Amino acid sequence: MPGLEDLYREIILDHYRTPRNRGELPPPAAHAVGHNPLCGDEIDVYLQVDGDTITDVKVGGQGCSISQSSASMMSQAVKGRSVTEVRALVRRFKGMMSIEEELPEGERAPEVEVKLGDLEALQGVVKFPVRIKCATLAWNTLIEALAEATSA
Amino acid sequence: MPGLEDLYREIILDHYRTPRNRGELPPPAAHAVGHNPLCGDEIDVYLQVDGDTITDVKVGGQGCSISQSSASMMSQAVKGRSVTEVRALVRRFKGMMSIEEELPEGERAPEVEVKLGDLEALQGVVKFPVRIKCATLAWNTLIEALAEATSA
Amino acid sequence: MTLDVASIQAQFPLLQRKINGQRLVYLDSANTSQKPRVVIDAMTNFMETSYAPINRSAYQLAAEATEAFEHARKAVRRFINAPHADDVIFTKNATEGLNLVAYSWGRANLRAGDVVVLTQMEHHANIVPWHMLAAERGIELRWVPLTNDGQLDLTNLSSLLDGAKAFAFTAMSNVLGTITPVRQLCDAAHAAGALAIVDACQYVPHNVTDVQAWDADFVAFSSHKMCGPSGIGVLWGRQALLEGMPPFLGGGNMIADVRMDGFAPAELPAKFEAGTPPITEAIGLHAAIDFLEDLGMANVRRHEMEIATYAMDTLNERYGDDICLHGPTNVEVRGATFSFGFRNIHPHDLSQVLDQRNVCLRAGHHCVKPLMRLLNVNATARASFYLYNDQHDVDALADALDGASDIFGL
Amino acid sequence: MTLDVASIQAQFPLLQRKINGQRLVYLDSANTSQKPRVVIDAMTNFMETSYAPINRSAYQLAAEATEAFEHARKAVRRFINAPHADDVIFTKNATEGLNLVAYSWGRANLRAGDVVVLTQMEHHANIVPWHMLAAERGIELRWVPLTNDGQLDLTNLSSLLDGAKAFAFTAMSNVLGTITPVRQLCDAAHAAGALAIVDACQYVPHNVTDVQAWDADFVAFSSHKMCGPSGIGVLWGRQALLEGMPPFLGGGNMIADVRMDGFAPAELPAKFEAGTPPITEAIGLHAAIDFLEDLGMANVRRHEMEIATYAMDTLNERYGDDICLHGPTNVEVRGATFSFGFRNIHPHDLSQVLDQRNVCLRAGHHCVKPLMRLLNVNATARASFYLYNDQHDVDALADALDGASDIFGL
Ligand SMILES: Cc1ncc(COP(=O)(O)O)c(C=O)c1O
Ligand SMILES: Cc1ncc(COP(=O)(O)O)c(C=O)c1O
Repeated sequence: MPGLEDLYREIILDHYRTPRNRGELPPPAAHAVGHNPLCGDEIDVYLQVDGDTITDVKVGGQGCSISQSSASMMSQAVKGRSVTEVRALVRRFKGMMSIEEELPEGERAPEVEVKLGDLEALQGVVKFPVRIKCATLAWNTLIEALAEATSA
Repeated sequence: MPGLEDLYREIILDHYRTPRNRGELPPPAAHAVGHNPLCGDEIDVYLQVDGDTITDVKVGGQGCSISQSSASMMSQAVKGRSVTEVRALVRRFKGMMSIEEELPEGERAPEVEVKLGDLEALQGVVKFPVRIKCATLAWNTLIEALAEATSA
Repeated sequence: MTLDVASIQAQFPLLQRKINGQRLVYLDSANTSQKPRVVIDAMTNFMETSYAPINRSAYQLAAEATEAFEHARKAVRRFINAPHADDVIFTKNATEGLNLVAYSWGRANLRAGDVVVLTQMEHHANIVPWHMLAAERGIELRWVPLTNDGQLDLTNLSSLLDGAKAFAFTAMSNVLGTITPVRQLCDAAHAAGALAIVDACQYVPHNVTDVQAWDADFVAFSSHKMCGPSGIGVLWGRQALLEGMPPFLGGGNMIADVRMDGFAPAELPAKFEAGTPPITEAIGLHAAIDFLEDLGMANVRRHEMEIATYAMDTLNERYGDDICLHGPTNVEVRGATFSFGFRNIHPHDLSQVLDQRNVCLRAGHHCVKPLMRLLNVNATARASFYLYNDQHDVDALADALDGASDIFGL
Repeated sequence: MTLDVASIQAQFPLLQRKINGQRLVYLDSANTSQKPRVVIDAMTNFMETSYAPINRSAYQLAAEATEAFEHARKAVRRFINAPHADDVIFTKNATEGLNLVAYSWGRANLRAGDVVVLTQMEHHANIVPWHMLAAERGIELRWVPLTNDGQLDLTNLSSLLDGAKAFAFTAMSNVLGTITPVRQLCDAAHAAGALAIVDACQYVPHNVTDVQAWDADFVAFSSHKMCGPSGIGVLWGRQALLEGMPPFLGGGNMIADVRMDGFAPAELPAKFEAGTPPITEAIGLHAAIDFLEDLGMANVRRHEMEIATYAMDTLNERYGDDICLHGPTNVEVRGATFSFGFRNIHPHDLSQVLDQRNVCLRAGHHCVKPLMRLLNVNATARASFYLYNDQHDVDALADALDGASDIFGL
């Protein structure tokens, strides 16, 4: 069994103690809520998309250190990025969590270079399969908010 | 495991090959149908009750040697008997099959002397628990027919 | 023979049992199959070292158990070539699977006058749920008739399917042994705009199963007939359908959220798996699938065609008109399950006498009473052969039949 | 202590497991319990020597298996002091039992505007089936509130029950550990003309159960929480009620007759046991009941009161305000299940850190989200003690909590 130091890296605990971009955005910002049915955690993602750019993002809700720090780092990583870049980032992050994203028949993922940066600290989570859902909660909620923002 | 000779006594096979009181009785005779859900056997019992006496009985349907011979012997045993005697007979027969009849709260079985006669040949069935349902099928159907006859 | 039956038998502890010094001739696998050592050991071992809650707790032991449970689901997916593991729902048996479809899909989609088509060889598990819906909703049931040799008579299939919402049929009859043309039936259902619901209870244990090649919409089967434990079954469904359906049983695990004023269901497969699942049983089913895959399902099928051929030849040769074997004679369209009548001896008596020689077979209506009425019998005797049976077992049956005549003096 | 825990532990193979050289401290029995050797052996032995179909075939092996299965039913009857064995229905788990009541009794008896009363400490298994009925039928749900120390607040019970058709409540909360006054609640239900439906999932494993002394109408519980196997549960019901109810799942075994135009259900218990039942699992449950009866359920209860007292004393002494134990403090009205908060550490993180010391407990909403909202938390950590736990396990938990603070630097 891997040690806890693989999971609770300093940077993760830092984001947990001091979450970035916490708060809400008023409409017309997109908003989605994600539940982790396993542990009851909830995350709110608010997304302001102007043209192709995510100009602002806020995170609400509560959860464990992994889900909260993942949400916090996610908010930093997507702010100011283009929608295409963010989608690529989601794929990369999920890949790191060893989740294969299924693409609609025939479609291929566009080749966009994105760096995970701080988010790499979360790769220890993959050794604790139960916590993968904690780490991906914010990201799944992000996808929903993105869908809302781009469909409007 | 008990031998088959305990089950297939000569008298049983005789009733199976040459069933007594086969046929139907027209209304107003009482009529009940019994199913053995296990094997699909069906038995029809027709009962003519005049006053307190079972003046006629007929048996229809089809089934295995045990259910058919039990029905045949049952028909012989109840014909001409009083309803009270027949109820006692049912209890004795079920007792032989090690089935405890449940009486309504507070009620006691009336003490009526009845002999099983030929029916004793069926006691070997008790060693083959699966066949008990075959042996009692006709009797359960008799009770239903009796209920119909005495409620009218 | 294709399979090395002696070595297979040696892997089934129960088949080693002797009663009155005689070996057991188990010919009731269409009812329920025996369990190989590897399945029993997998369950024992799991309970001794790895048993823990599924999907609920975060500690290592529970994470391992959850992973083992989900591996079982993946093994099922692979075994029936389902597109996604999440569409494999663990039920308690095939019956629950078919009821789930009738309750959840049926109640959400069927109204008075809607038509569901069944066949005249369906098991009660694929009849009664529809009867219940008919009584409750006033749907109409239509029945595909049978040919004289016990196959589906498809002459009027398209008019039967005309306007139907669902076609629910067995992939193999548990009485006649008939294997139905599943792909063709699914295509016909779809051409009529109906869903294809396949009762694969008697098929999956004996054949290579490919739900995508079938193009089926729902497929139900039970673990206990395929060398796996009792207490678990599978319903596979097309993802879009499962996602569109309301939940069936409500409770833990199947929810995303519960409030005092309502609830939101979880994603697949949890949505249809309320409460604590059959945990140890899933581990056992996985072991059974591994066991079957090691033998190779194509080999199992070939073996059973050999046994079926040998059984028909032997019984017909020895008993001619005294024996009446129901179902098709062509082994291409039948499995090794034989219902039969023998010299007017009631099946119940027959089975009793055969049991005296340790030949175990079922006598009764086999949960297909409508078909029994068609065959104009109350009951049949049924010998069903599986991967651990061989010619000796056929011979033992044939020998034991001899003895049956004596006692009834026929 | 009342029980000789060392010798009991020795009978549970999994509890012998060492991870990283440390023994396992299993505190998740309210989720699912571990299995003693006798249960594992009974199942193994049955599969090796006696496995056969139930209720369907006539040969000796099948007759023996059927008898063993029915003996298990009789053991359950005795264990809960039910009046008749035939009213003991084997389900797949407690969840199915509660759904059976909601689907069969509920759909036959409840109309728009009818009232069902629940409590605010119900498990999702005793909420969601009623939510589904509420959405489908427009019945009204009312909720018995809780007192500050996590007991039922019965102040307004009779007005809540006024006009109600059913009162469905837990005999013991899986989160708070609260034991409810079941007899009093049944009486109150009956006085209002309502049925009393008892979720006894957390009660039967830990206490002497007497459904007649309760005067309950329905009682549901699961084998896997009482040292028995997964894949089987029990619904007991009052005979007259069960007899009056329509069937739930349709299929084999539950019918007296099936025709192409309808069916007639079988007698109890078969009527509610469609399809092949959990055969081996019933044998395992029987062994679990024998095991529990040997220990004596009154002793189990006494032992758990001792453990509960010791746990409250130890944790409060060592951690004071840093730990928040939910539920009653009086061991007369609680079992040995404790939900708690610790120093603002999220339960999920807490459980992860405790797991590092092999202390296995559950973190989450425990399938009682409405109660979580009341407690104003998303999740709690929960330590649940059973007959194989003793003071050392309490101490191990307390020690491990120490380590949790370090990592989060709190
Ligand atoms: C109080 C209570 N009711 C019902 C259930 C449901 O039991 P199961 O999951 O075995 O169906 C549980 C256990 O999870 C429980 O604790
Ligand atoms: C064709 C068929 N369908 C359905 C079933 C029901 O399976 P189970 O009893 O395992 O639910 C059976 C077995 O009895 C069967 O043979």
